[in-house]
Amino acid sequence: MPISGVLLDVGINHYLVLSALLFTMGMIGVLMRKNVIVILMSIELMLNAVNLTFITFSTYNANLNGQIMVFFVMTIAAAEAGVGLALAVAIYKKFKEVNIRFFEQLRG
Amino acid sequence: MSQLIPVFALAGFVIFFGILLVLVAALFGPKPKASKMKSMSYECGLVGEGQETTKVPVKFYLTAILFILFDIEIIFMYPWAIAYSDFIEAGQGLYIFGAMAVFLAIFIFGLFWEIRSRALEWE
Amino acid sequence: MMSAIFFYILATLILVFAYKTITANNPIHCALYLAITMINLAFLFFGLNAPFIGGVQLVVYAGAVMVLFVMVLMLFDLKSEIRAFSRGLFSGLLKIASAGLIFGILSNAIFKTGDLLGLASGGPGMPDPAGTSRDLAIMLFTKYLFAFEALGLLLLLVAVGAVAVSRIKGGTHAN
Amino acid sequence: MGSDIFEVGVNFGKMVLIFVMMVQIVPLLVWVERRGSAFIQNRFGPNRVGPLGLTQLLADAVKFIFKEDFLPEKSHRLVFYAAPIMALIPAALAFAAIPLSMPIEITQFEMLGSIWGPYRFVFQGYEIGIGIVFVLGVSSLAAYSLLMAGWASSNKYSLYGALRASAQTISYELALGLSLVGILLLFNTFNFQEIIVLQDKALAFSFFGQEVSLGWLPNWGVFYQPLGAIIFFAAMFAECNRLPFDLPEAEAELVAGYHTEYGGLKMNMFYIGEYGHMLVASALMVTFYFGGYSLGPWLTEETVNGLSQWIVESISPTIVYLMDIPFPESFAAIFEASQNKVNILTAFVFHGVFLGKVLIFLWLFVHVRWTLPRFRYDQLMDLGWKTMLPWALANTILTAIVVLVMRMN
Amino acid sequence: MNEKLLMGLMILLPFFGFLFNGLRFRSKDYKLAGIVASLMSGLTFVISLILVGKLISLPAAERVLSAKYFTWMTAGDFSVNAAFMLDQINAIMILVITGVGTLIHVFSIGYMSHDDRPSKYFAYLNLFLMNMLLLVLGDNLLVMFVGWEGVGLCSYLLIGFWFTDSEKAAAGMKAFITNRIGDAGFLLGIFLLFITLGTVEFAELIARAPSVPEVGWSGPITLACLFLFIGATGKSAQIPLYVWLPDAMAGPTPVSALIHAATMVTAGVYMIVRLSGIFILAPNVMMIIAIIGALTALLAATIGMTQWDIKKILAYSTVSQLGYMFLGVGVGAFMPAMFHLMTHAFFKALMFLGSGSVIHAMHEEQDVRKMGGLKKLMPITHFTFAMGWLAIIGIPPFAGFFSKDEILWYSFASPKGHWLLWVIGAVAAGCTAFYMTRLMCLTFWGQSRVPKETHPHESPATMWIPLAVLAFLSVVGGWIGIPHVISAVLPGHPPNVLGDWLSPALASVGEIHGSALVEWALMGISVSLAGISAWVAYDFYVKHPERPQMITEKLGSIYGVVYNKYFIDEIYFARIINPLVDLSKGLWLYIDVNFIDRITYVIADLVKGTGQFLRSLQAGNTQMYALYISLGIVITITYVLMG
Repeated sequence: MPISGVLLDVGINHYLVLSALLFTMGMIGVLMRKNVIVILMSIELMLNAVNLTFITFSTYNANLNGQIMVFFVMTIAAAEAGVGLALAVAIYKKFKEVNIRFFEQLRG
Repeated sequence: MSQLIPVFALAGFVIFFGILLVLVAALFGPKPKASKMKSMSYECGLVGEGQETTKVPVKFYLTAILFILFDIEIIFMYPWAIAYSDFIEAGQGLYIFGAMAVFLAIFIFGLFWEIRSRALEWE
Repeated sequence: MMSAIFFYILATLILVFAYKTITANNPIHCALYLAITMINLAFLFFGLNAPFIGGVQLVVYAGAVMVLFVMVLMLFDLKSEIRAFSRGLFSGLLKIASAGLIFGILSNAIFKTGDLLGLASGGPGMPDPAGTSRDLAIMLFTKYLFAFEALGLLLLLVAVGAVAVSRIKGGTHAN
Repeated sequence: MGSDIFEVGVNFGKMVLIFVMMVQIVPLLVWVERRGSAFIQNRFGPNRVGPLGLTQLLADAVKFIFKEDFLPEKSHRLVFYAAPIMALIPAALAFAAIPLSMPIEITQFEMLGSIWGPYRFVFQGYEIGIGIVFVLGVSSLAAYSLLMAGWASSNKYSLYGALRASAQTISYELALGLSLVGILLLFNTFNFQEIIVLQDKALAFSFFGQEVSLGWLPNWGVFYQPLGAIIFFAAMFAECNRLPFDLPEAEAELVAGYHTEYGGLKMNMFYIGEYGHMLVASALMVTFYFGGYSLGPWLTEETVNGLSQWIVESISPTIVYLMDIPFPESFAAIFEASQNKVNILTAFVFHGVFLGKVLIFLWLFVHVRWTLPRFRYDQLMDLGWKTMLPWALANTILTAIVVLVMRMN
Repeated sequence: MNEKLLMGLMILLPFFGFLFNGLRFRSKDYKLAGIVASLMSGLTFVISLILVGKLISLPAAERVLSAKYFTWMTAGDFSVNAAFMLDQINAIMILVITGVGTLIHVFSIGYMSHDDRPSKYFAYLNLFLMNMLLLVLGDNLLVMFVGWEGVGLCSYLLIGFWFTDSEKAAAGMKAFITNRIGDAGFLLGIFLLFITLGTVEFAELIARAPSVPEVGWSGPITLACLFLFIGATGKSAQIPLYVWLPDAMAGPTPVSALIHAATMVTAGVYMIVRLSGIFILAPNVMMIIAIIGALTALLAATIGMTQWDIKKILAYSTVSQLGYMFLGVGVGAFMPAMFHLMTHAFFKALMFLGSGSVIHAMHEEQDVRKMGGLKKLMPITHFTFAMGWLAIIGIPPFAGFFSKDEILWYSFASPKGHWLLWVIGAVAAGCTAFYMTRLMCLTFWGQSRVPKETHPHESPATMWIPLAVLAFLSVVGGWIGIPHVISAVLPGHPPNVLGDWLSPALASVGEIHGSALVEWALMGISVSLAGISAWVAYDFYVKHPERPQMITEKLGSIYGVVYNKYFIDEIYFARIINPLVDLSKGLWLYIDVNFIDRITYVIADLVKGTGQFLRSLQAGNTQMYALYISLGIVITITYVLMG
């Protein structure tokens, strides 16, 4: 018996508000945390919020485009995490800390 | 209703069971007085040297990054594999094969580049 | 009824752990909380009739990306941060205010338009969730083929870039 | 979970039973492991407590409960306690998604004065449409317990063990995931049940328009995917951190790896997780490549059904006759011969088949452990990235080409 | 293969060569660089052969191959396509460009073998080839303009190739700036044509132009043609903008051969021929063109008689020959102009390469007074150079004779011609014969004045094979355009292949009035004039080397004026550049310092103050940046929602 009609009867607005809350939390994390890696995690949180919105609309509109977008967003997020962490490691090697303010010293 | 709930229920049950076990161990276990030597990190009975935690090679994290990237590429193959026969039946077998062939070519190039650049070497 | 309860349980878990993620002092705790958030979101995706995406969320996010985060944090051997947040009282307030404004705008948009779409309660939903992963695949390889190949290339570039960046001379590669 | 109290109850009980089964396989396997190693190494092994030393494990379990609950200095308390609990989850969730036997159809029946049914119970914790992705996703969570344990212990050997273990796990996950693409190409579904049903036939395929049929062999995945099966099996060894891939606990280098600082029941929980993982591995191996609970032409459903029918019809009256207890009227139905009982019995017979296959693989795990030496760490990683991953790729491409050629027009 | 692909390849192959050599420009491997560049060039030659073959196979009336790639830009009703077209006119051009270009590439392998940066050189050469083809193939004025600018750039880069020598760098800059003046005129011409006719496509332009009413000197077509002609004087070194070309000889000699003799400088001629259908509508401009062409021919020829630098002599000769071509187009002799363009490409490239061979042999010595008697030491160079010499002074049956005489005949007999134009042309031809013979005498014949420490030697095969090919072409190249009068008396009556080929694509000025007798007479006069001056030169510089000295002393001031190139550069300096500089200085010292600077200081202080404040906002704090972004989003969305 496949999954069907599982959590749909709460209505679309619940999901959207949840997503907005998640997004805001991620944003606060990005804006306020000191640690670069935590900031990266907050970005992932924001991306997840967006994913949730995509999936919600995709489901309620019976349209698969949203799910594919989520698939792509996940890929990009993973790529971004890879590069971001590589940079964080480089920063750490130089300063022995991963505070965001060390990025001020990166001057081309 | 749904089959999601059992998954959730099982997860809850397992967590409950785990907490139970930990509690049981905490309740029934003897609690002798802790001594300094005993609560030190275990290093085969010798007195610990250096820091408790240690720097580990960057290699691990590089492996993890490469894993993520390849993992996603593999995940992309799953829907492809699922729809493969549908495409073949619709007479588009070569199209779907070619689509993945390009992707796989990139994948293989990446893999061999990593191997050649010695990013995967462990001493 | 049941589904509402379930939704609220999941939503509470998600929000609580998301909150912990952005406030915990120890970055490793942050990462672990975020992992739990991701797993719960995966379940929410299952509930939203997107089982394949939920599975991918588990494999990619919870299973790979967050493991990477945790690994890197352990690699750094960071102590708990005494001050987890950036300096500046005024700018801090401004930041919270701007986040609040964004949330206000978003919720305003949601409540204004959600009903207009006629989707506020219930809705058509997915016709046949069992078939979705197959339909998804067919769509991915027809309409989105170019994006798919481009992503393959992107991943290759990231791999090359990560290796290159990690070659930067530094201290910890000693052993 | 169900539409009425009976279905909910049965489903929940079923789930608990499956979990308990997973937990209980641990002492059994430990016993097999110890006796087996003794057998291979020409010694006795545990043989004092109970027949063949079987109750040794019970004694051990009791002993574990009364061990000291030790918490090392400088450790992170919350994570330290959460790690063993985390170790249980992946294996349990994954195992519950694998079908252990065929679904049971229950027709309407009367009990406690009301009519129940009809029902269809799947012989597994829950059925998920995208079973394979779900199982992969859940088992990829296993890395967390290792990392958490290793880090929370504040012990450098633990941390090394954890990092090694998780690096190894994720490295082999690639080969594992890729080897499954072959299976997906063949069966075109994520659903375990459908995969098993597709394998429950005589071996037959079309070859350039020619129908080839080998009626005496079952339609198992291993006949189509020998290379994939080998890669999957080897990767599974690494995923479970079993010899010859048990580097995380290489005693000579790392004491006991990530659970160095754990003792008593908490360490036992890691063991449960690990053996649970082995169980899942064997079950997946059986499901993907060896027909799951089915035996194809060797033991068809009709045969078993007929057998069950005979047993039920001949035994039920005997029981009623022998017991001769004045049951309340409402319970009488339990002992009457009915199609439901036949179905249940059939399912359990196939469950026995499944268990038999799984046990063979579990024995293989044990046998290999006491046969092969351990790899060096660089060899291990080289094998994963430079040998198995390319071979799995080759297998995928080959399968795709063959499927394309065979299924075209 | 379709023509779209082929024409695209013609552009892309040299571009690939440019990339290949340009990306490894530090390499000293001149063989690899040269072989790749020559290969690309040779492949384009093969492609142009194929294309011309396709063109020939079409019926004469519709010999056009066109290829549209994409819409380049659209703005309102203005729309330009990136499109190519090939017809009879540019078929000749692409053959000449790629053919001569390939030979010069091959020659360069030997010539540049001792250079520091051969890869860079070949990269520029290929880039030039690409731009030249773009110029020639473009089916509208804008694509042509891209090529036009591109060849200017390459010319600049190659003149200043040895930029460490400040004089050479300055020569490059002079060429560039002079060209800019012309290009400004060209652009104005394009704008005017577009405003008047609403299109920039050649075919459309020519089709629509006749419908525009034309009034005397101030009609739009006349003005446009005038502007276009200014552009042509810049690129093709005509009065008054010819001054850059002699200085451009600072570049490597093969470059002089390719760019400043055979191809780029003829772009102006090509452009006018391409737009002949429009120029024909502006008779006044035609007259100006003819006069300027004739004057340039004479002026440059007289300067050429007095120069001592072998390359300078050839440069003035080029200017003079270009003058002939403009004289030709000015009197409506479009076919002869194209004909002369082609033959000139052969013999002038040959002579430049020959001079390059001599310079190479003389260890970078360019002064003819230090040469002489090289005939024995460099027999092949001498022989091929002599072919070029005979061709340029117009001795039948060499190539130059037919084309030059055809132009002279038109200048006399065409409805737009005038006997005075013919006289100037004939005198210039005489001068040409004089200075060319003088060059031959001083370089190859007579006594050797070579300094003892230099040991001239014959050049390697990569250098003399192109010479031989070009010499062959200089001899036979004229035979495809034999005029009627001559072919009438020749056995078999060879047809005027070129004339028949070109005539459908060109505008006509009407019937030429004049009898065969007059034509024969004029021909005889000009040939004998050339012969006499050649003999005089031989007499002066070989038989009696002391005589030139005497004559120069006798002529005194006139000789000085000519020797100093009529003081044109000095006049430019005194009358144009210096007043401009003075004016600028005045503006700077009074208006700028006292007035404009004040304003800017105030503004600057304001900006500085603001910057002081804004600087604190972007101290590199990434999170603050994120905050600004989010605030920006808030404001934008609020604005959108409210608005």
